[in-house]
This record gives sequence, C-alpha cells and structure tokens, in this order.
Amino acid sequence: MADLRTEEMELNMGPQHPSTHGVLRIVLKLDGEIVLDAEPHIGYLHRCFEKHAENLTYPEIIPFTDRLDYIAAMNNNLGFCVTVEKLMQLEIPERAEYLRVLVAELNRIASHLLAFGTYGMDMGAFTPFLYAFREREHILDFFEAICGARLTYNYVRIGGVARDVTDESLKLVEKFLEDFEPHVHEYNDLLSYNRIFLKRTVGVGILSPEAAISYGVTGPNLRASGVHWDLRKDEPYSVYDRFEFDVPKANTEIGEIGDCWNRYMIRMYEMIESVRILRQVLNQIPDGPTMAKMRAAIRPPKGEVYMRTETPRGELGFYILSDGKNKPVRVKGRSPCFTAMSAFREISRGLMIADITAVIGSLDIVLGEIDR
Amino acid sequence: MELLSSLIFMLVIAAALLGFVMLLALILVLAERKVSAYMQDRVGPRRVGPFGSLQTIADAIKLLLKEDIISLQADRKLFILAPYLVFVSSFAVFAAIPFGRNLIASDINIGILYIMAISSVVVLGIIMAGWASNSKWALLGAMRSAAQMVSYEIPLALSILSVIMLVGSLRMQDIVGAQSGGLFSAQNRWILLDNPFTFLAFFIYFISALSEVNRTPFDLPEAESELVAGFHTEYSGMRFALFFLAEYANMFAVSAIAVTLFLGGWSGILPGYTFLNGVPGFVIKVSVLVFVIMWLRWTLPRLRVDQLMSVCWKYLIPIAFFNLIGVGVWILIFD
Amino acid sequence: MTVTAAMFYLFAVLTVGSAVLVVTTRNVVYAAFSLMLTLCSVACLYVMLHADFLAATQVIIYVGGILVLVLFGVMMTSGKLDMKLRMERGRLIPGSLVGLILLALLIRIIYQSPWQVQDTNMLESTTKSTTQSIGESILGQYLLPFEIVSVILLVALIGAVLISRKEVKEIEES
Amino acid sequence: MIGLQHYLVVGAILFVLGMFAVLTRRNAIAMLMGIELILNACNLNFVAFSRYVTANVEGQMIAIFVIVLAAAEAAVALAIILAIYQELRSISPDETNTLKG
Repeated sequence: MADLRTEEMELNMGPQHPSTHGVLRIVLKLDGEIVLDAEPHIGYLHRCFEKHAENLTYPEIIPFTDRLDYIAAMNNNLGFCVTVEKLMQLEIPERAEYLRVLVAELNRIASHLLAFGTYGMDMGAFTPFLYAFREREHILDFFEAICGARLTYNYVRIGGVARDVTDESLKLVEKFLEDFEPHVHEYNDLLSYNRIFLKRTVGVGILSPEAAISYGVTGPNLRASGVHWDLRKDEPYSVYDRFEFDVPKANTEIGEIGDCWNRYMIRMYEMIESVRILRQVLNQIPDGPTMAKMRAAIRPPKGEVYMRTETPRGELGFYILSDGKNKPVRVKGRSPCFTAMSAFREISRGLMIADITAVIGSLDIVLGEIDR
Repeated sequence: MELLSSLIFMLVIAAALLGFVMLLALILVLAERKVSAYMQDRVGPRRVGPFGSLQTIADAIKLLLKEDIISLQADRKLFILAPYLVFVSSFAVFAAIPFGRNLIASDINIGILYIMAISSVVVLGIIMAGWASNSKWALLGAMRSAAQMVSYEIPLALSILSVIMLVGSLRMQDIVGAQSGGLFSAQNRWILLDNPFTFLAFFIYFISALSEVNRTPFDLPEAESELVAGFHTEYSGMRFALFFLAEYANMFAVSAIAVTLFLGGWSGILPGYTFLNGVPGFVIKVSVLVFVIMWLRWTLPRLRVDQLMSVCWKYLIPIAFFNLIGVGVWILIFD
Repeated sequence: MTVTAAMFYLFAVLTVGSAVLVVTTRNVVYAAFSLMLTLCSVACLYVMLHADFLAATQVIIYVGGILVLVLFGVMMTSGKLDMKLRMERGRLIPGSLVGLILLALLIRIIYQSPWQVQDTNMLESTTKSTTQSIGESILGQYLLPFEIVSVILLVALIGAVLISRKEVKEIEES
Repeated sequence: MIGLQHYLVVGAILFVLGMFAVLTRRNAIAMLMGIELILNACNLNFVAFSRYVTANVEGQMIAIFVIVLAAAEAAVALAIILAIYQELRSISPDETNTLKG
C-alpha cells in the first residue's frame, strides 16, 4: 500500500542555512516532518588543496593545511609536519615536541569548545555559545602571543615549531587551565544535563559501533560509538606516550551508545583529559632549541609515506609521495569529517527535521576539511 | 454628528494604545538585548544614545528604510495582508487589559473571553504568512505554529477557567477587584495564593502562554537553527518589523494577563504601600514576568516538535483538567 | 445615521462581500481566508445583537478551530498547482437561478411576515449578563441537549481520529 | 433604525450564497465552506430572533449548539476528505463513486 503515503516533500537544506556548519547542502526527502532520506551535497568550499600542494614546496604547504580544518589549525599543521618528518626521519628537539603537544591540546580544547557552543545553538540555547567563546578567547590570546595569529597559525613547522614561547605566555596557559576546569562543570550544569537538551539528544541519531567502523568514522564520533581507539594512545606520535591520560568512552548512564548525547559528551570529557595532558606538559617542559638542525631547503628522500594523527575531529592522515625534489609529487589528505559525513545519511534516516541539525552538530563537521 | 464624534473618540483611544504598544516594543526589544547581553557575559548595545538606549529606534529606522522584498512566487495579496493580520490581532488584545483603576480601553463584560478569541486569530495570520511566502521553510514553520498554538490554547483556557470559576466573572476589572487585598491578606488575596490548585493553574497558564507567544523552549515556529526563520523567512523590512513588533507586544500581553488573572493586576502588592497601587505596581509585576520569559529564552534549549506536542497533550491538558476539578472541589468545600 | 446603523451596514457589507468572495473566488486558500472575514463580521453582528458571549465563541471555535482545520485540509489536499477551483458551467446557471429565486422568495417572506417584535430593551435592562443566562440555561433547561452534544463531540473526535488513523497504520504495515 | 428584518436579510443572503457554493463547487472543501456559510446564516437568524422576538437567550443557546456541531462536522468531514484524497488523489465528490452498485 505504498501509494497511500502522503506526498513526499523535497526540501533543500542549505547551502545557506543557519545550522549546516558551513556551506553544506542537504537534500531532504520528507514525509511530513519525518526524514526519509537526507542526501548531503558537498564541494562548496573546494579549494584544490591537494593540487595546490603539488606545486608548492613543503614549508609552503603548511599554511594551506591551516585552512583545512580552520577550527583546529594547529593540529593540521602538526599532522602534516609529522608526516614530512617521518619521511625525512628527522629527530625533533624535546622542547619543540612539548610545545607541539601544548598547542595541539590547547587547540583541541578550543575546537571542542566551539563544538559545544554551536551545538547548544543548534538546540536553540544561545547562551552557552558565548560562554564557550569566552574561554576560547583565552586560548586564542595565547596563540596570538606565541605566533601572532588567531585562527590560521602556521606555527608548527617541519623540524620543530616557528618560535619559542616565553615564560610569561606559559603563565597564560597555567592561568587558563585553572579557570577552565570549573567552567566545564558550569557548562555541564547549563547544558549537558538540561532536561530539554537530554530529550533532544539522548537516543537520537544512533551510530552503531559496527557501522562506525565500516564507515571509517574516527575520533570522538567513533569513541562515542563505544570503540576504544585514540591514536594518541594506540599509535603514539610526538611525545604523547609520556603523558598519563584516559581515553573517554561512551557511557550508557544516560544516553545510548553512539547517540548524539554521547557524541557531544565525549568532547566534554576530552576537554578535561586535555587539561590533564596540558598540566603534565607544563610541568615537564624542558629547555632547549625549538628547531631541529637541518638544511634550509627541505628535500625529503624519494618514497612515499602515510601518517595519521588525532585531531579534535578524528584521524587526519596525510599521504605524501616524494621524488626527492623540494615539492611533493602527490599529497592526499584523509579527512575525518568526510568519513563522519558519509555516515550521516545512514544515521539520519527516519529522524525528524529538528534531529538533522542535532546530528550534524554532534558530528562536529568542518566543511573546509570535507571539501579541502 | 454622533457618528463622527464617537468615531473620533474610538480613533483617539486606538491611537493612544498603538503608540503605547510601539513604545513598549521598543523598550522590550532593548530590554531583551540588554538582558541577553548580561546573561552572556557581554554588555550589549551601547553606542547609540546613552547606554544604547536609542539602539532599537535606530534598528526600527533601518528596518523601515530597507527594501521591501516580495518574492516573485509569493502570493502577493496574502503576503502583504498577513503581517497586518498578526499585528492587529495581537494589538487588539490590549483593548481589554486593565492597566489601572480606570485605565482600560474597554472593560467589556466578557473581557478575558474576548482576549482569547482575538489572540486565536494570530494563528490564521501565521498560516497566511507561511502559505503566501510559497517557501517550504515558511510553510513548515506555519504548520508547526498552527498545530502548536491550537493545542496549547486548551491548557491555557483551562487554567484561565479556574480563575473565572473562583471570581465568577469574565470582566477583567472584576477579576482584579477579587484580589484587591494584596499578597498576604486573609480575604481577597492574589488568586495565585488562593489555593494550591490556582497556584498550579498559574504555572499551567505560564507554560502555555510561553508556547502561545512562541518563546523558547517552545519557539519551534521560528526555530532559526532548523527552519531558518520559520513562517517569516521570506519577510524583510517593514513587514518583518510588524511580526517582530507583534511578538514583543504578545510577550507583554500574556504577562499582563497573567498578572491580572493571578497576581492581583493593578491592585497593590502589600497593604500600606500605596505607591505600589495602580500603574507602578502593575508595571513592576509585568516586568518581572517579562524578565522571566527572557531569562528562559536565554537559558533553555528548544524542544522537538513531537516532544512539544506530547508535553501538551500528555501532561499539560490532563493536569489542567484535574486541576480544574480540584478548584471546583475546593470552592465547594471551603468557600 | 446613528452609530449602530453605520456599524450594522459596515459589518453587513463585510459579511456579504466576503461571503460572495468565498463562493466565487477560484483559489481555495482565498476562499478560506474570505471565510475568516465572513465569520469575524458575523461575530461583530452578534455583538450588535447583544450576544457577546456567542461572538467570542464564534471567533474562538470557528476562526481559531474550524477554519484552521479547513486550512490544514486545503494545504494537505492540494499542491500549489491545483489550487484552482473548477466551477462547472453546467451547474453555474441552474445554481445561480435557484439561488436568486430562493433569495427573492426569502426576502419577500421576511418583509411580509408579521414579526412579533418585543420591546427591544428587555435584554439590556436585565441585570444578568448574557454569559450568566447562558450558563444557567446550559445547566438547567438545556442540560440534556448539552450532554448529548458533548457525547456527539466525543464521538466525532474519536471518529475523526479513527478515519485518519487508518492511513497511518497502513504505512506502518507496508 | 436597524431592526429584525435587516439581520434576516443578511442571513438570507448568506444562506443563498452558501447554497450556491454547495451546488456549484466541485471541491469537497469548498463545499464544506459553503455549508459553514449556511450554518452561519441560520445562526444569525437564531440570534436575531432571540434578540428581537423572544428577548431571551434561547436563540443564542441553539446557536451555540450549532457552532459545536459545526466543529464536530468539520472535524469528521475533513478526516473523510483526507482519507478520500489519499485513496483517490482527488477531492471532487463526482469522482467519489466507488460505492456505486
């Protein structure tokens, strides 16, 4: 009796829509308010990153990685540099490694704060957004102090970091960490355990662990589905193996494994873990140079390399094919948001329109990285 | 001659009310921006005029000067008519709100019923706007809005009914008169405190009223993160300003009605403090309620449409029904 | 002309004019919104007849309830394309003929019947408001009809839910 | 002076218009609107009689019952119309003849 259905309505969500987190277009097939199918159309932010990279020297590519995931540019810098260093088998000075972890974890917090704030906004709560920005501001102040930029840093370089930090700027971090932890509890009181918020997110948009793995979903989204996998623990790069921290996993206390609430909450837990790492970094940070000794022109040996790092959004991988010249032959980025987005269609079937924004927000996508 | 004079009289009253509503909306918009700013750790508007007090006037001028866009596919006649319908019906509510002993435009003997009747016309204006825009977002918003407002009118009416049962009159001034004793007196105290059931009725009224005026957590018709802007997606400039004006007028109206029904209206708060009698006391009480509405808006997330409906039909309506019976039993036993 | 007369003519013209629009417009949505105008002006006529409670009821139930239902029906059963109403020419002429004859007949009857018009101030002079009188008659003289009507409402409610429910069930099965 | 007859004439015009709609419209919802017009016409008459002839609220009582029944009727009618629409993709009463023997 399929012809008895009411008419399906096709609804164009985006590219200009308040809650698609960038320029994403989703074609919804609706039966009333129920979503029968949601087909994402991407590519509005395509900037030919991979093709550009073929015509640039290695250090010149780093600013382009800033613009992939512009919310967590430090992590992108780090991912690319670590890949080139792996190809060159370069030894990095201790202090530089610690600084890299410092900025990466701070940027992780900044990125998760943004995810938290915009998610509140997707749910109709406007205020948490500005609270999140208040804290993010401190982190950006620190970044400004160390590299002069607030969004696209170009701070992590091949062989180390661009500049050393002063003790005063490290004080900024210390002060921020002291302020920040109580604020996370404030956020939890304000939004995370709000009855209406729970109603909107618990049990909505469930991504099963099997589906998550088969779609290649990584990062917080994967851990929210109950899979214990964090590259910082399981495939440590930089000096992550020296720090003590837990990898938060989805809990069934309130939500179901893999629902929007867990995807949201995992980020709140991760911020606390990042604070733990940052405290250890500040305690252990050694003195020394911040740049490895190497030749000015970077020419990695012939060969290919694939290296993946854990960004706030998941597994960011770079594949580089080098022919020994100062420009790569081929660069390929593996974007965590892209795989998260590919799972979106399956998650969203049978939900309501309002849940679509809940799912997109909980996946925490950045279109700059999906489209590259 | 008689015709002319009464016509002029009516026009003067209407103009005075209109001016009042305009002024009110300007103040309320500014208040909302300031309240939200302080809640969000910012300072809000402060450039135009002292402490940004002229900001909304600047905004209003901006809205009036904007290009009046009517999309080609829209149904022109209804598109133009809809904002006026919404505004007029929310404006007409003010005719029966008692601001003071003699400050009521028309103290008709079915006052509260009139208010309910007039405010139900707003739904039609919203459907009209949504349909005439010929945009799917607007239509979805309008459908949601209609379903929401029609549903929440039931608990709203039931909670009002318990007040009417207690007072025995639909006239607004009679309702105020029944609570002239103030907050704590043994006789004629606020209906809110008259008995436990009316206490509950106030909250039922308040929740339903929030929904009727589309405020968070029930602001689904214009949920900006889902439906762009709901039924007024396609509106801009002047016409959008009318919707905006109507929203704030409505917010004040439901608070004023709540004050009149449950919190003693313009009659004093405490006996002895005569300066709180009349308009000042009324304004204070209404401001408190308006502040609570703003407070909720900047704190709470938004419900989903099916949850909104289940809140109404599964919880509010049954509770309101039993509450009404409770009020009746209370009157039978104690009065 | 007195105020009352002026207002009567205003609302009478509004009522009739919008009703004409209801039956002649080719757009269902226009018809529905004209119906709103008709209903509201009829409510105003009620007010002029000292039936204030009834006027409020008319607006609450007709405009706030029935008309919203009708509009939902219109929007669900017609896409933007077939919003146009067809009027069969074959029926137009007999229809208007019958209407005109009936109208002439009715008006003739209205003006020729010897109506027993009472002292018009009787209602106004009573102390009771109409609301009170209506309340008393509902729970007194008209108690039985009142109860029957409430049962009918319940039946209609269940019936309407049942009819529209059927379709939902079949979707679930398919 | 406005009297009973004025209201009766308005009622008569409303009634005829409603009947005209029911006779000529080929859309079930438009016909429903015609029926609403007819109901309003007789309500107007009832109220006018209650004001000028009986001078009590009996006419208004009848009008209230009519309004309530109109609400019930509209609910059921629209449910039926929607069901028919889903079945036949049309709400013209002429095409709804599957029950014909």
